[in-house]
Amino acid sequence: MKFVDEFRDPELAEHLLQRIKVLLNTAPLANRESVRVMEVCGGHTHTIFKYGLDRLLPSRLELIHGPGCPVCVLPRDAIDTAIEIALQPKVILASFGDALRVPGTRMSLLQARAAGADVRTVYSPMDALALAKQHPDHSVVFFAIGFETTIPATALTMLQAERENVENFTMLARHISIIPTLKALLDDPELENDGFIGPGHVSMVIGTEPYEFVAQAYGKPLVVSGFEPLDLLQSLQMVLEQLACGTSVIENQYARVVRKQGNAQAQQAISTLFEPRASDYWQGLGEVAGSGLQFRPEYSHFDAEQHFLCDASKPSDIVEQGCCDQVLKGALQPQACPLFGRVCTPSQPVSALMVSSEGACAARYLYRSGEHRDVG
Amino acid sequence: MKFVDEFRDPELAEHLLQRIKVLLNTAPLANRESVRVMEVCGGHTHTIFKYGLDRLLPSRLELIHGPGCPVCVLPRDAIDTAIEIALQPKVILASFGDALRVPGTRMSLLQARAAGADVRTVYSPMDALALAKQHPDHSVVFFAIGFETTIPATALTMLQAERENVENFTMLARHISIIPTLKALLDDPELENDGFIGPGHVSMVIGTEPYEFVAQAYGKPLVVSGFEPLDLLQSLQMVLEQLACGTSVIENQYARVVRKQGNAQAQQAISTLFEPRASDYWQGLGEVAGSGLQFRPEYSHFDAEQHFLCDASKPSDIVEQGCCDQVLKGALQPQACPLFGRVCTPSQPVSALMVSSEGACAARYLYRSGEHRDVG
Amino acid sequence: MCLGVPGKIIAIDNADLGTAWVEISGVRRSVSLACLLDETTEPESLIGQWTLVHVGFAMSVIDADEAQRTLQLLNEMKALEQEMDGHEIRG
Amino acid sequence: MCLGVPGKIIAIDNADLGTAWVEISGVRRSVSLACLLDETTEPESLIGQWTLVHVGFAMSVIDADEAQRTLQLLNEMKALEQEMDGHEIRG
Amino acid sequence: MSDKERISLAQGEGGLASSQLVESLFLQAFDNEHLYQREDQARLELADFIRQGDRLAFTTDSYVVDPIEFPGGDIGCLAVNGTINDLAVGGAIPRYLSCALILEEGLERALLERIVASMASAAREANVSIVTGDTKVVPRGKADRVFINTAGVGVIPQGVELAARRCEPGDVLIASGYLGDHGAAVLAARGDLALEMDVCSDSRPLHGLVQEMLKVSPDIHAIRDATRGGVATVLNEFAQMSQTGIVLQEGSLPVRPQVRGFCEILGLEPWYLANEGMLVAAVSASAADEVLSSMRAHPYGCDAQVIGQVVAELPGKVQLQSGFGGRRLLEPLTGEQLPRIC
Amino acid sequence: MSDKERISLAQGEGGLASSQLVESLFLQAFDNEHLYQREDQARLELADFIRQGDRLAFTTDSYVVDPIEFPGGDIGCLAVNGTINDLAVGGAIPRYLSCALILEEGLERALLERIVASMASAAREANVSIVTGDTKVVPRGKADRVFINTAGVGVIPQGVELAARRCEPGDVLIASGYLGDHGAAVLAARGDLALEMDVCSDSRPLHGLVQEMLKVSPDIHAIRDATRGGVATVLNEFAQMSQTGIVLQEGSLPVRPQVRGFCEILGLEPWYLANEGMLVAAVSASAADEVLSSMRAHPYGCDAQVIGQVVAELPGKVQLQSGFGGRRLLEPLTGEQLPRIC
Ligand code: SF4
Ligand code: SF4
Ligand SMILES: [Mg+2]
Ligand SMILES: [Mg+2]
Ligand SMILES: [Mg+2]
Ligand SMILES: [Mg+2]
Ligand SMILES: [Mg+2]
Ligand SMILES: [Mg+2]
Ligand SMILES: [Mg+2]
Ligand SMILES: [Mg+2]
Ligand SMILES: [Mg+2]
Ligand SMILES: [Mg+2]
Repeated sequence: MKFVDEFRDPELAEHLLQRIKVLLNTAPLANRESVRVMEVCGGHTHTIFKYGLDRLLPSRLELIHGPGCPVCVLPRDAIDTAIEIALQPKVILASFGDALRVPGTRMSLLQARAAGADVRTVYSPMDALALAKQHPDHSVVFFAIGFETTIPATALTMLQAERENVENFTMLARHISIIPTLKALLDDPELENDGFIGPGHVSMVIGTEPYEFVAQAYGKPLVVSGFEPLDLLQSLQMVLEQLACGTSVIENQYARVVRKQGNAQAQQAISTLFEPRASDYWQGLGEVAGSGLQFRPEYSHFDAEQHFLCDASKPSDIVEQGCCDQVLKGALQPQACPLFGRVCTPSQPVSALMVSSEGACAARYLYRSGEHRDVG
Repeated sequence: MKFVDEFRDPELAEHLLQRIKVLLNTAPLANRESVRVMEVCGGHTHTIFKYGLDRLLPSRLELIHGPGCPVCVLPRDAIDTAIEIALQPKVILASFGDALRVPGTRMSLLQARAAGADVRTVYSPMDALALAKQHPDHSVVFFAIGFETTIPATALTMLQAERENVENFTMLARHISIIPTLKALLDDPELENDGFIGPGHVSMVIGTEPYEFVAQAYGKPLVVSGFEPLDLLQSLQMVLEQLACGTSVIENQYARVVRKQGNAQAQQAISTLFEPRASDYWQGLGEVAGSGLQFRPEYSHFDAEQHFLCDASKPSDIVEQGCCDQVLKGALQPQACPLFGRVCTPSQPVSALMVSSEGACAARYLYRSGEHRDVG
Repeated sequence: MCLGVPGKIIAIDNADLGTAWVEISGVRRSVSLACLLDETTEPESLIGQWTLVHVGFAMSVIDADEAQRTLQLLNEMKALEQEMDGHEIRG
Repeated sequence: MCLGVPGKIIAIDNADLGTAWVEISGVRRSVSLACLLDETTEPESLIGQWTLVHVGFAMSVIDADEAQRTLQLLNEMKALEQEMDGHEIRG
Repeated sequence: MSDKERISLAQGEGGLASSQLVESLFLQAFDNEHLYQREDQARLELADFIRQGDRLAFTTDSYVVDPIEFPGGDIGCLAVNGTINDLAVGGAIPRYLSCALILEEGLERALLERIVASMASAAREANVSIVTGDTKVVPRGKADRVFINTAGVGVIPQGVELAARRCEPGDVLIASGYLGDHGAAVLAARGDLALEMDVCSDSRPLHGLVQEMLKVSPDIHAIRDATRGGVATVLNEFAQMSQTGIVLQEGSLPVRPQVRGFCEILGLEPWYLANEGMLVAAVSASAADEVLSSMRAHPYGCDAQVIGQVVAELPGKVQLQSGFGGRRLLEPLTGEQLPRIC
Repeated sequence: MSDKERISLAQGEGGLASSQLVESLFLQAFDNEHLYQREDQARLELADFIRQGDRLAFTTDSYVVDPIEFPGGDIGCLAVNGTINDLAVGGAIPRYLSCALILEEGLERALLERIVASMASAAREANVSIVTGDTKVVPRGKADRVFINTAGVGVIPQGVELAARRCEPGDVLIASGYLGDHGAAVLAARGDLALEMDVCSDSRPLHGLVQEMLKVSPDIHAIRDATRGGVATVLNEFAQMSQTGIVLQEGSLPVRPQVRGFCEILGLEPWYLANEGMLVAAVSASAADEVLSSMRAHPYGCDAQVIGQVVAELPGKVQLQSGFGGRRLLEPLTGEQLPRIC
């Protein structure tokens, strides 16, 4: 596959690994017990485990798996709301497959489907719109999640529905913005990292400029990276080069896809439909100011929550059991959570980090579990 | 079973058969080539074949199977209309099982169900009303057929729906009245019979008085009869006694169930809801003045045809293939129809007479077919 | 279609709806009494009576005396016939 | 979730809806071009281009030159390293 | 909606959830060495079969009964006994069954557990092992809770030759029990007729009874279990395959009062109602008494009755003789009468 | 709505309409003496089995694939080949199948005829007979058009002992063809992903191939067909039952470009996709070359590849070695990935 296979070349990887080792053994890094780099995006976490990069990289380079998996930060009450809507008669809830196994307070969407809710998996929000056109006597609700990579698709689909006058189509939107999330993370005293691998596909939409504050205000290097193993290794090398030189700037390893200014049409679509909300609660992250999006008033008829009058003031009496918040911030490795592999497994996840193969816990469990646990 | 087994006693039957033979051999009947008695009601036809009475009775007593099977006289367009309604989305058509195999112009209700219509079999119209209450988001239509035996049940169910404010319940009514039908039959020059066995359960509702014209204006004896073999044999004997004496009066063999005045509440229910229509077309009978019923204007909201705006003016371009009309009038025995047992069988009926086991053709086929045809 | 079956009214089901339990050879079904009730008839008074059931409605109270009369007539006829047969044989 | 796959735009599907057929390793799907089109870009001009596909949308035109540059850098690094290795071994 | 544990699509995908279901439910319940092997097929010693007879009997039935649980049984025992009986009426000693489930997503696990327990207990009673299986789960709305298929293998002892075509004029027809109990019980349990009655399905295995019958008369001509279509349909098969006529005496057909009442109300006839533990045998007149006694001595044949004879007249046809001498034909079941009875 | 002939409930009632369906469709299509007997069970000579081996293999699978017809096959050939393959991978020579259909009322008869013809032709190709069957019809909306169950019996030749638990360190793992063709073809054919691709299901019978393999090396340790859950799941079964480790080389796993593209788009992995005519064998290193050659000489094994080895490390686990040396675990399929693939 073009633009894929070239970036999976084992020989080049070998040389990048050599270079990374050299850098780690070069002053000033040589003296440090460990160097900690956070990959923000779950896609990167997935690549790391899928290609076994974690076992190939020197152990002194500690990879911290960040919050950039929109499924992993979905709060339980978002799932509850989705289920509440899906269980209503004549409602079809369309969702990306990833969200179906995320536990709500009582059950997941998969379990709700087994209990009678009409839940469909779609590959694209456009496929959800097609469902609405196929089922004019049903109300079709698209469960819209994702970072800026995905928000334009949501917004453009909604605008398409508007153009086509599809009236039985709404969205339950739980999108999350990367920049406020990153800011909150940087402000968290628990976070201890030396630099960042920046999210390639989010950046394809927002560009690289919005990250400047990471380097300027927090003094940490950030390299926007592609998703193939060579991309990731090269980006790690680039972060280490900066750390070795003592610089901190925003770099773009993924120039074949990411432009400095991002994608104007995509940004336009987002801002036409959505505006930031004051604050939102995310699983593992807690309240993050400005991280969530809401429909602009002129598009509120698209809002499934308004349409189905969900009780938004539900008390959140959830006692979180695991260490998800610490794992998300890199304060703990997944396997250090006492629930990992015992109570919490991909088939019975306690929390979303164990659901998506981009979640740190699931990735670790799926690709390296043999090292930790007995087989059930 | 009380009130059943006593009337199936073989010894008494034997004596009745003897008496019938004696009567047939007594002047003035002894001289006649055959004596023809029509049982009006399909229930009697069924009893005759089920108990093999046709083989036990002297062959000179010819039984003519009359039109009193409401399924057998259902016109094809009534089935078409029922199918048209049943195929609409969110409609459940509830029907007595007997009507499901009656062929319409293109298919039967069973075939329509296979093609996607929601058709349910019910034992009672009350069960159809229960369906409407169970499925508030569907429109439930009861396919109301039957003579006066059944019309009170239809009417009382509708009045119950009215009391309970069940708004998703209507009826496609194709009821037929016995008296106009009997009159039309008596006026038909093709009819050649000497007397009648009167319908026991219709009479339970309307009483015996409405039959007086049969004796007075047409000079034919009529004996209202129960449905057990002894009932029927005794009624035949009573008809023959009259013929032997040259009298013609209305008698009631079924006094344990039928009162002279009939059932006032049942009559009241019928006339509250329904009024006679000018004329109706029935399968095998043709147009019969005053035979059909329509909803009184104040109850027209119960009328499924109005509700579903069925096109009542459909051209009736049906070419009837068999001899159903002649069989219904007793001009032909079922097995004399050229389609009988070859083209027309209970599993592939050409017409309703071959559907219900009360239809002369089906009864004959099911209970005596071995004598006529090869097995398919 | 005009199928009717004799059953015994054994208990009131729903007095408001005017329904009662009828037993037919060991099978029970709730049927409407609407055709049997008028101003002067209490539902309870029907318990123990036999009725003719058609499509879920009790359509008529069965008159046991009339049933008896019919059967008696038949039996008398049989007796008479046997007597006559006897005469014939003997005669 | 942020999964993106490179594919080649091979034909316009529906010009009014702004959709095109993209081929990804022998698999075809119709995707929206909405993020690639502006006043100055005709859909047809995109045929033959490679794009990054995410949830049914073409999100970015892939810059083959940049891809080449990235790989070249890596190859140069490899060459440099081998040269240095050579020095070390020889030295 | 409740939090009851429900069957998910994953449990039919062949992966982890599937094997967990197999391990936590089927292995335990069906409990035999063949199943524990967890291979794609059970492996059964042919030498072991040869000891019991000279032919392998092989049969299959799917069960789609509605409701799943009914007085006297459930779809599980039905699926075991029904297939055992299709082996038994060939004279075979049933040995091994397969069990293939099609489950609707969302099925309550507790219900599945009851059904599986019922299968296991029926298999134990009949001394057969369920040695191979399969589970599929389809999305909600694509099936009706549970469908079960069982296939069965058994061994036919040498010399036994039960076949419908062997019926001959003079043979006596014996029914092993009451007609229509299963059909009436299931239809009444379905509830849409709003009929209440105390009658239980007769679901039970008949191979023990058949072997007893063969013991006293190895030359019995034909045996069939009267399931869908009832006794009338089985006897039509006898008549057609042997080109003989059959005459039944209405008065000697054993029918429970409730089943008769049920039929009167609905205008049905009990000889078309299904049984699931009742057989009809055609036996030469000389052996009839002995066979009948052997049946009555068996718990599953204690209500056995002679119900009719095989005759030469009207070959291929079944006639019913009523109490006062009238005869009429009993055709095989025509059209849909009672769907989803097994 | 059309006037096309459709399946009715009556055709599953066991009466006249049922036997007409059997006579007009199944007897003709499956055409064998056992079926013509029209008894409740097929009767198969044990002497005939004994000539071919010493053990009877017995297996069952239900098929609920959606769509019913797809590139390269349909539910009918799948139902025949799938059950044949579950016999074949035990080393058995498949002999007889049962066929039990659950039909949804309203199914087009023409579709049923195509499916039955497809079953008949698959059975002919594989030289097996469909000797017993059953048909149920459920009301519209209570099933999804057609579900098929087949059970199968075959004979395992003396000395053959294929078992997952026999895998041992040093064994070479061979796949007989491309991974995931069936799964990708069916998923794409379903249409809801709106993906178009040219790939066909690999549905085909594997007993011929297995017998060729056994000819050159009767002591092959284990063979399984990689169906639901794919190669990854089969190899996990090998690893767990034999308590060995397994290492696969990603680069040597045969995957068609389209199937790879399909997986990249959807974030799937081809080793979890189903095949329906591909097996994985564990062969001692010394026999591997010969077995591989024998496979490549067979039309259904011409794309065979060595894909990995059995090792002692990490018993019970399957590892995938990527091109640049990183290893990671391949767990058995977790959760629902691809429902109704067979
Ligand atoms: S193992 Fe489970 S509970 Fe623990 S951190 Fe991971 S997702 Fe949370
Ligand atoms: S056999 Fe058929 S066509 Fe002929 S009269 Fe009877 S119902 Fe009509
Ligand atoms: Mg819903
Ligand atoms: Mg409808
Ligand atoms: Mg069978
Ligand atoms: Mg059976
Ligand atoms: Mg049977
Ligand atoms: Mg299986
Ligand atoms: Mg199997
Ligand atoms: Mg299989
Ligand atoms: Mg297999
Ligand atoms: Mg069967």
